[in-house]
Amino acid sequence: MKRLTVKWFAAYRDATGVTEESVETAAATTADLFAEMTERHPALGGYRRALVAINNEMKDWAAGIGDGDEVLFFPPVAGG
Amino acid sequence: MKRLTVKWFAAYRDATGVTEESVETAAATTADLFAEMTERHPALGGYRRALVAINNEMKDWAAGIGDGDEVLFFPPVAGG
Amino acid sequence: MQVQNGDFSISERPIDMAAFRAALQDEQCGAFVLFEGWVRNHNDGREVGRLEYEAYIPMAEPLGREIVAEALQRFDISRAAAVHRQGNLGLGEPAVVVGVASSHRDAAFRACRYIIDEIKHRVPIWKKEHYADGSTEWVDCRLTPGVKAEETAG
Amino acid sequence: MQVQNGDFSISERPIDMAAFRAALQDEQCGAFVLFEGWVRNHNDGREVGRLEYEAYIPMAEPLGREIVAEALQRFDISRAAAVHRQGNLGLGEPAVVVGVASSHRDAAFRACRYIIDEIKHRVPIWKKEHYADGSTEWVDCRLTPGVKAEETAG
Repeated sequence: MKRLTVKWFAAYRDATGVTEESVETAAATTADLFAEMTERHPALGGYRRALVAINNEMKDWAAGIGDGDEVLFFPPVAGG
Repeated sequence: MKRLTVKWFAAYRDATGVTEESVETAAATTADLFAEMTERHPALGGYRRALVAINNEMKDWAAGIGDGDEVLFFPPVAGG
Repeated sequence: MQVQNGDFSISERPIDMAAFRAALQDEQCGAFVLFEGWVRNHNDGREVGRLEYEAYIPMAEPLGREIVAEALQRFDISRAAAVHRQGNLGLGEPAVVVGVASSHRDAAFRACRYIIDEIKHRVPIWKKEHYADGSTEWVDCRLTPGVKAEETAG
Repeated sequence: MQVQNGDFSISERPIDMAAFRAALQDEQCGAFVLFEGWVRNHNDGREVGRLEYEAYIPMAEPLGREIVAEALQRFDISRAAAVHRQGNLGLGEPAVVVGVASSHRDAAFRACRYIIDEIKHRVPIWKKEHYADGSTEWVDCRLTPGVKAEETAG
């Protein structure tokens, strides 16, 4: 088990009701972690999965996660 | 013979030294008239032929010219 | 607001267009292209009253600067910069401005287009529409029928 | 300076950018593209000190309005206008501005590009460069070797 921090933004924050949370998980990848989080916060199921970053760097959904990481889940961006 | 007015702009005006002149000509088309004018103002020979208008309407170089017309010779345009 | 060639910044306050233009002025340049994204009063058939932008600045600013740097490298341009708002914006307000100065216009048009397209694609900024009827919605976030599984949340 | 949607005008005086923008403001529009042509300090390897524009207004203004009207018809845009200077301009001054507002950015970029390209092609405006060494030249007017006969003067 690893302990890491998950941060939620915009629509995800509204859906989960939290800005950040400390998570204990066995998930290996960003995709696994997002799936696990969707079980914890079923409201996430209504939203598209978009971008993920670890420690302020963009990653893909196969990226591994490690103990102490800060994982940022970004809803679809809509600047402009 | 027709009598018409020829107007010169920008580089052409500098080359001919006149803004407008009254011309008596047997030229049938705008191209003929420009050729005739180049004989009168040899300095025009150093410039590109570009656009021509009659009575404030753009024409091509095969357009016929009539008595009393105002023929405008435009050097290559360079707005912007 | 201080703006420099190559900048991308997130601004809490209305964009100072005079300062923005001044940063891109260049006597070597014959062409300047400016794009502005404005808050409009409707979207998808619903009447919009105002917008709220959220940006994750620790990543939005570096990613935006990366995009501007890419444009400066790929196109034959001399200067480029962009500013994006965050917070509450009223109708008609500029939410984003992108400016590019170059010797010739073709490169300026293409680079400006590149920068705004990439900003909309890659920079962590989100837009919440506040509708005339009082409801709100984060734009483009909800799962809609027909969206493929790998694009869905969860 | 009064500017309205669809306008093209030749201005003796510096372009009033605030009035120009105001004429194109539209709460239905999410995108605004502005092109400016600036007086630059060099051309064809020669140092330029200032420019002089001459326009034949009785045809330049109607032809310019025709171009703006074509853009409003061909592209999915809401507003467009342009102003071109005549007279003496110093380095860095805008010689022409073209602005387009639309719902979506693609149409605004394309229409703005269309208008400036057509202005440069079809509108009777000429540019005289005054060089640092005191000489002058009307731009692109001289016959150069290799130019085909039918493009030549006479």
